[in-house]
Amino acid sequence: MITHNQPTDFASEQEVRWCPGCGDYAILAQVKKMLSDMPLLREEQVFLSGIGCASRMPNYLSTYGFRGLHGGAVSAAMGLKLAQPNLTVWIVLGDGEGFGAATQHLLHACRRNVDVKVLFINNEIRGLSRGQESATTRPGTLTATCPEGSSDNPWHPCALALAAGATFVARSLDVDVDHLGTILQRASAHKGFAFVEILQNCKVYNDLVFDNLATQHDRPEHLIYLEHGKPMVYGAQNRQGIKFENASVALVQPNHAASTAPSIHDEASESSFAAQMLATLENPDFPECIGVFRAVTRICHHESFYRGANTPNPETPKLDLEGPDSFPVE
Amino acid sequence: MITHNQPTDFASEQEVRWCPGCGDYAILAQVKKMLSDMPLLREEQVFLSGIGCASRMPNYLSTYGFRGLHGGAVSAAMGLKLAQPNLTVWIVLGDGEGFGAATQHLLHACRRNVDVKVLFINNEIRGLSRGQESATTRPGTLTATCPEGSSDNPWHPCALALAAGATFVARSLDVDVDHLGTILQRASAHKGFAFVEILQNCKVYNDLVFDNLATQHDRPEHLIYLEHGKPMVYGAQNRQGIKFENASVALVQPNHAASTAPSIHDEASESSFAAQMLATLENPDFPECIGVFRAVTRICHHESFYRGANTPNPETPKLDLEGPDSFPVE
Amino acid sequence: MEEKTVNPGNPDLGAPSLPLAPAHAIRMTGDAHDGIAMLSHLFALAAGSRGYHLYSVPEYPAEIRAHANTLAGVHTSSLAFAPYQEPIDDRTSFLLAMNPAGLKLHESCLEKDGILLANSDSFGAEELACAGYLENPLAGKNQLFHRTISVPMAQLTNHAINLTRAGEKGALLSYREVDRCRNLFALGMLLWYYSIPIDPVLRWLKQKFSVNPSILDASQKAFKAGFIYSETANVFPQVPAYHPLESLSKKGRICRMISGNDASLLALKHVALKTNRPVLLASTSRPPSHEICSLAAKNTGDGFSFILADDEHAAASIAIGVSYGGGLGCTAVSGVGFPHQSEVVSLASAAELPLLLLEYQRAGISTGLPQRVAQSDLGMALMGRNGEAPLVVLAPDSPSDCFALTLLAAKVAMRFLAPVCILHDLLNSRASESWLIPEPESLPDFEFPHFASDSSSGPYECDDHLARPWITPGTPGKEHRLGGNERKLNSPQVSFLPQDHLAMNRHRAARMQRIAEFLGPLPVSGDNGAEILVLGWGGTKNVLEAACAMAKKSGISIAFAHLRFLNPLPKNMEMILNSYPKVIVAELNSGRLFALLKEKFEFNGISFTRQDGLNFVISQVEQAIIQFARRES
Amino acid sequence: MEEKTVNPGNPDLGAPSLPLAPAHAIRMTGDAHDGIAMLSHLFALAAGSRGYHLYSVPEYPAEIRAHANTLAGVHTSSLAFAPYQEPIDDRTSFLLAMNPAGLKLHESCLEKDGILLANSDSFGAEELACAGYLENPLAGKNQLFHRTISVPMAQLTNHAINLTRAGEKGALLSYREVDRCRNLFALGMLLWYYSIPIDPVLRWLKQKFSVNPSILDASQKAFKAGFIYSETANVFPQVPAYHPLESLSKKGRICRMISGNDASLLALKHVALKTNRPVLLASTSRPPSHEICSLAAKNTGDGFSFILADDEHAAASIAIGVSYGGGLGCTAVSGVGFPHQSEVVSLASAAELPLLLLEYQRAGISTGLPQRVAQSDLGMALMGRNGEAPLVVLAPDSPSDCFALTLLAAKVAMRFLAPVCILHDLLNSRASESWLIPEPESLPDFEFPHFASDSSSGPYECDDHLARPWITPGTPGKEHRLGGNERKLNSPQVSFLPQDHLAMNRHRAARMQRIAEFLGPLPVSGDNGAEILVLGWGGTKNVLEAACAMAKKSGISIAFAHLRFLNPLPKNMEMILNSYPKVIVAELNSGRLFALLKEKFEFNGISFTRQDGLNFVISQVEQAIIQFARRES
Ligand SMILES: Cc1ncc(C[n+]2csc(CCOP(=O)(O)OP(=O)(O)O)c2C)c(N)n1
Ligand SMILES: Cc1ncc(C[n+]2csc(CCOP(=O)(O)OP(=O)(O)O)c2C)c(N)n1
Ligand code: SF4
Ligand code: SF4
Ligand SMILES: [Mg+2]
Ligand SMILES: [Mg+2]
Repeated sequence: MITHNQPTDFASEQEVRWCPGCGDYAILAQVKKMLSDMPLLREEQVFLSGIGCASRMPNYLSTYGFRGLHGGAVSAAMGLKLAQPNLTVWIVLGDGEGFGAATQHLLHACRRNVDVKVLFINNEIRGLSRGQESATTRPGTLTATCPEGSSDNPWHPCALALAAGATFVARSLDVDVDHLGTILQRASAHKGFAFVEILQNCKVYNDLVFDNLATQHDRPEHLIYLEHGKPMVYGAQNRQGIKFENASVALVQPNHAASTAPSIHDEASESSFAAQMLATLENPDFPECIGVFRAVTRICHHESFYRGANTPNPETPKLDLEGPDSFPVE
Repeated sequence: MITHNQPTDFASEQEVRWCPGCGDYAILAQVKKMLSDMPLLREEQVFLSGIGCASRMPNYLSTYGFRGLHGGAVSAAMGLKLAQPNLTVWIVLGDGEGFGAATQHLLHACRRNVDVKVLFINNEIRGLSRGQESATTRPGTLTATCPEGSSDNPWHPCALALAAGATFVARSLDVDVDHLGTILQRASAHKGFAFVEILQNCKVYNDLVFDNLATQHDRPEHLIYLEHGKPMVYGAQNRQGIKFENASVALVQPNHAASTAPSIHDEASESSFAAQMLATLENPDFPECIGVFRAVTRICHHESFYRGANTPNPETPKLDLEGPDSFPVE
Repeated sequence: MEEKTVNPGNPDLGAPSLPLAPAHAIRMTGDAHDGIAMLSHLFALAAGSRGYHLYSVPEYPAEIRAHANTLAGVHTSSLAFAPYQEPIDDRTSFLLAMNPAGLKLHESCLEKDGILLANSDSFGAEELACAGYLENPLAGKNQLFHRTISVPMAQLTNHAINLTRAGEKGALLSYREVDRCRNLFALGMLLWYYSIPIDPVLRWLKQKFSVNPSILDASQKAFKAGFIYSETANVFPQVPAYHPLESLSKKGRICRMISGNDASLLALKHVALKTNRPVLLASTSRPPSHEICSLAAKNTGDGFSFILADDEHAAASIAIGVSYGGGLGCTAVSGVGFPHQSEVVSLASAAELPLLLLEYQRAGISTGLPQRVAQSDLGMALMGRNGEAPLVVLAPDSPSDCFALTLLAAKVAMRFLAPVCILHDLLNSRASESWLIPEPESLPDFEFPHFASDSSSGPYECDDHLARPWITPGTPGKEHRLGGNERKLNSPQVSFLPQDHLAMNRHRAARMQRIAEFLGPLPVSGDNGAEILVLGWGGTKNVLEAACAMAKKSGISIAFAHLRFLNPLPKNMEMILNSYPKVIVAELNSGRLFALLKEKFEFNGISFTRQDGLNFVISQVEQAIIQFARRES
Repeated sequence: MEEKTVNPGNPDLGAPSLPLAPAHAIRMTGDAHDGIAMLSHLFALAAGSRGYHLYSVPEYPAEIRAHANTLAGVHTSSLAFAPYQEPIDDRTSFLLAMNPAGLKLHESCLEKDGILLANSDSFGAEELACAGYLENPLAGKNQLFHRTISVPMAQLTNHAINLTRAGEKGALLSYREVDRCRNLFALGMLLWYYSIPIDPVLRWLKQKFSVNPSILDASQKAFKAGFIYSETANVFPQVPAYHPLESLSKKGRICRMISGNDASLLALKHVALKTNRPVLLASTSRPPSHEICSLAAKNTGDGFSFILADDEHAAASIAIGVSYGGGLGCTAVSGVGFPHQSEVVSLASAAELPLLLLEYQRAGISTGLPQRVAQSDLGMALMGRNGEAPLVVLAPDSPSDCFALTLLAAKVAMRFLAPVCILHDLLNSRASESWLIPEPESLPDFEFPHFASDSSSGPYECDDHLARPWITPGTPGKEHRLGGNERKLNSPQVSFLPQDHLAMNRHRAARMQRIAEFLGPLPVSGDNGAEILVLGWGGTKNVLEAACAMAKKSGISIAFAHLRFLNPLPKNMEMILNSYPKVIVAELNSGRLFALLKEKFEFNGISFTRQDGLNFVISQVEQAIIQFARRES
């Protein structure tokens, strides 16, 4: 058994082809690092994807890879997992694809807790098809198909995945490489449906949309790093915090009063509502969250599926062609 | 202008064909009653549907009706609304269809606040195709395609519609005719995407699943009638109540202490999380809610769509065939 | 109640080699509670043991639970049976009507001098009105058929069971339970009429109701009462003329009535067992494919499983995921759902993965007529993809052929790593026929060299079958990337170069030729040097065969061939078409096979079609053959 | 800088009736920043004013933003031009290479004695290496073409603009801005060589850069410098031979270079204006349909609108909703997306609603080769539905025909309330050609009797065109229910009866015949009583036409026809096929049209195809014609 513990062990022979400056390079690097850090066996990792810029990633990894249809990877992964429950199955999904042709497949997979890890690469635009809005594009964005500015209400991917039943949901950033590395490791270790939204900069069609979180000097004022069991604070000297109040979230300036105590983040909570609320917080009114929103364990799809009559018969079985109603010809 | 103010004015010539005892009969009656009570103009009401038992409803109404593809009604309705923004557009959708082939269309329509009214007839089974599980079927249900009992995690339709962005979301019961009537009137008056889940009894394939809420003598112990601005209490003498606590819901026995005061239902809340929490409450641990979970106003899809360059030109416009780069042949 | 007198045809009394009746068709019809399906099944069981080859087609109501005695609630079974090796006859010479609505729907199909056997107890005023009869059609001036036999079956059944009148005190079984035995009374009458031994039925009842002695007793009583009543009351004006038994070569073999869906399922299970690879059927349940879905769900295990998908694209995608994982991914689909899977078929073709599509044709466009027969999706199967993505298309010729053909399809899919579509119609999937169960040793193996994971060739390096090694994820040291992009021949490297695309197009076309060789030639039966060839495909085989037999009697020399492989066509197709001066291509659509043949070959032929959602009628095909044979051309 | 000396071909100096050059093809290629598209556009503008008919096909890189000077980043435009009414020539006799990568990709297409004009400033060691050249191909022993003209365009442009060397102090424009004028320098050279007046370009620049005088000045300087440089430096070994101008009948008419996508869009906008009904295009943006989508989005208004749908099924469903609402619902789709809309097409057919599908064919199966040319979806368009759901299939024969054909398609869809598919290929959608703008009065009206909402007939009672009245929701007193179920003829009543289904099948088939009448016969050009007919469809028309003209020179008498209507076929199709002893059917697929014709008609023909994702080459078609003509048969 050969182990591969260098990121380069996970590079395929193919030349990497994204635009200069694309955030996908950083993500690919962290994926390779995660694979080698764990370390994982090359032959047991399978990366599936469809069509899109991000979806090229499987081509660049020396694991097993399958680049099928735009929108088809999630269901194919579900089938693969039923055929070979021991493999670790990854899906790379752009926002355009994930919340376009794959919406249905994706949300049902959340519901069923299919044991796959989805890297949802969100650049809030359809890149490869040359810059159309997706269901995550923020209002007012000028796109190839919305030259007067997109007007639809976007989704928060993590919140919707949570609402649909995902058992592991996290968010990270292309350029925040250490954080991203950790989150990928967490996802890889999760048993069940893992959904990782990675905010990724599309240099060409949607440059700098995440700049407040990614590179601006005052980024600590804009985002919370979620940590399980820790109070949710942020900003210089952690002077700011957030707190659940009834069915919503409030900003607090923590001092010693109980009423201003920030809430403690609980990624293992039975209910997913706290996580959903965190996943929808948005600048400028609120900080945005990165980290693990939720990580709970529930029976996986392939397990419950095979718990019924589907288990292979341990003895050498024989096919009963006759059935109960056969008869000899007299 | 003829007005039609008798339910029978809204009956088509077609013979109604559901199984004896099917909950759809009661729903149809309330739909006709609502149409005549408002009263609404027959020619301005359009009912669209796909294929399923409930989806036969448009055939039985004397309004305009379009029974198209399994899964296709939501998008067709969106197109219709763009073509004729003044019509009132209704969609009848079974759970099998709505959370099967139509999942994607439906959730994006929530997101876009398409101005249509969806009657989501939930019998937690696929009826017309003879009894397969749907995404609302509760675990353990024996179905034609899950003879050993369904094992997937079901969705709560109202909660998912809310998570996806629906602006009006309500739930009612086939047999609770007065309540159903009121809810239908509210939906018809809502401007924007209205989602009404109607719990419906399928006599043949899923009999009595809603019996605790529908007909059992102790049904008041099992359900809350939500009313805007009123405390959320239920049971004999309203002795029980519920209350939002942090990011979840707790049972309370209201007395005079502030800490046991039930929360006040606010259907107009900006955030949809309270509504989502209510929509996921389930017997036996909690009461189940019927009524309006949420009713807020937001610009509708056809309005924002036509706010851009799409508005018809008021003057008689002329097509410019020449474009900027034409030239005379010299 | 003792059996004292029996008619000479009663095989119980030592006349085992008595000749069989000639080919017959009977139809049984009634309301939901009349138990038509069970009646038909038991008749087939008994007749099958006697040496008949049976072919039965059920018709269900479109309504799930229609109101009692309405036209919308009629259940029917049509049973054609003939001695083995003999052509069937589809003229209904016997109609059993358990209620007026059933009679109303089927009165037009009974031959003028056929026998109508009716349960007169359900021909009351209310039931008649429900069915739309103003007058009683069984008797009086409105009597429909001169050979009508009215029997108060409800009363007689009750009498037989309870030795009393219905509702009277002392009844041993409730009215409702008694009611459910009426079909057995009718069965007894039918078996008497056709001189079919009753033992198989008695055995079946004993097994079925062993846990419930009172029901067992009642059933037996009702059944025997029907049999005896026929004799004692001398109800039938005459019994059928028997003709000498030509062949009972099947004697002693084990037989069962099998539907096409049952047969398909058995085949899939066999593949799972033999290959030791997972076989998974992923599907929505769009009628008529919902039947195989329910059946599959009930029969999972031993490596075979079923999953209900949320839509057709998901279903096919799950299936291809299974195949990518080294199993056989299957999907069942019908009509309008088929094109949604086209994209996945193309992917299977591009990535070279096995995929098995069980397609169930329905009549009509859009929602159409899901309960009606048609061969409506051949065009879609042949052409319905972007670019030149080939799909192997096979069609079973009968219910039992669903077994053999599905095995073959799985073999092609796995041997060539290619998508394969089986085109079903209701005549081969929903219908049942007597099936001589094959010897286990005769079943094909599934071991191919390219399954070996230790081959040194790359993932796309083809063997002599033009099939690549089937290296599946999990195999150490063989990691590679597959997908839907065009690529270099024999390599996984993506390429958009014209010459590579051309090479791949040619490669895929060449593989289809290998598959044609693998599948073998089309056999032709009938006269050597015949003047006319009748060619069909799908579930119409028994009807076409019978029509040929009939037409032969008019002195026409006929050859008959029935295509089970539609793409690639058999290598001898052209040779066959050119061997006959005239060719008649019969199919239940607007003439798709005919068009396919015309497009490829030159021959002198006509297209004979039916497009109303019903099966061919033997005599009509016969007439068409005769006319065409006599036409100068 | 003054224009003192000009060559005799300079049309600025009073030789307006000078003859035109014969048919030519030139190719311009370079890196992203070389502005190839603008260069090609302006060349066409100028040449078009001069009286040439131009035809240009762009080639974009597959990468969105490739690294500089790589093969993956090459932009190219191929321009064929000929005097009006004359066939084009596709042999590249002039190649402009702005960088080595462009040359590398296109060196094989330049005729041996063609002219290579290269910007030598970008042939440095690094750029050469990037392109994979080991040695400089412009000069020395590795020189590729003997007629190579190396011009340091960057330096000369800089000099012309800044009167100084790049980077030196005193530069008026930045290096980057100067760089972007290089293409104008090259344009000046090209115009000089082809004796094309420069005024149209100067006018265009003035208009374009009016807000930015320094850029305007620089552009003009660069452009003129190229023109003058050609003359003064005497760079071209010889200028093309002119031949007498046969027809300038188009003189004075307004013309523009129009792409097929532009033309389609104009047509849709015209429909919205004329009908006063909403016209909406709903689509995902799967290449190559993404181009019409972006274009449509930029040009909404006056009743025309565009919406980006979440998937293809949604797109088509939105469109049918629009049609149900009384508008014209359109959807654009390509390749693998097409079958996903099949179900909606069937619904439109069953419910009788207009639906317009703009289908953009791509080469290959599955993801395939979205950037390559193919006529790959004809089979899908003709057959890709369940049952017998007819779809009208039309194909434009050139970029400008997209205008006329789209109008016609909309007319058929709305007149007959039927789904209509327009099959585009990249040769008619992405390519551009000179278009003589039609007189507004010549454009068709859209007023039909069945639009009237006051007709007394029911929603499915057909008129003489077999079209039902188009009653739309909102009309008082006309409420009715439509849908995808089978029904009684002339009535909305759902029916599953065989006879009704048959009647509806016949009705739909009969309507296709009416549509064939409406569309009219296929015109044939060329020799009366010719020995061979060349038949094509789609965007290959100009190439096939040219090939016919060439073959004629070998003494073969040829007729030529190009199908724009593929389903229903023109009524005179059979007559035409039977009028010629030999027929050659040319198409960019495996021979689908040929198969369609063979299936329907008897004729003596061959199929001539190309399947590698490229267009036909004139000389190859010519050879095929000659060979077939000479073959005994
Ligand atoms: C069903 C389908 N629809 C559309 C396309 C065209 N297409 C290819 S990539 C793409 C956009 C992908 O966007 P996203 O998923 O956001 O990925 P990104 O390129 O931004 O990484 C689209 C629309 C397709 N190939 N298939
Ligand atoms: C795309 C597609 N999938 C499946 C079907 C078959 N089908 C018809 S009705 C139905 C189930 C409908 O269930 P539901 O929406 O819950 O409605 P109900 O009958 O329960 O009212 C199905 C699966 C179809 N017609 N089209
Ligand atoms: S288009 Fe955007 S997402 Fe795609 S490779 Fe370029 S920068 Fe990256
Ligand atoms: S199957 Fe169920 S939902 Fe359908 S009509 Fe019958 S009772 Fe109603
Ligand atoms: Mg994206
Ligand atoms: Mg249901």
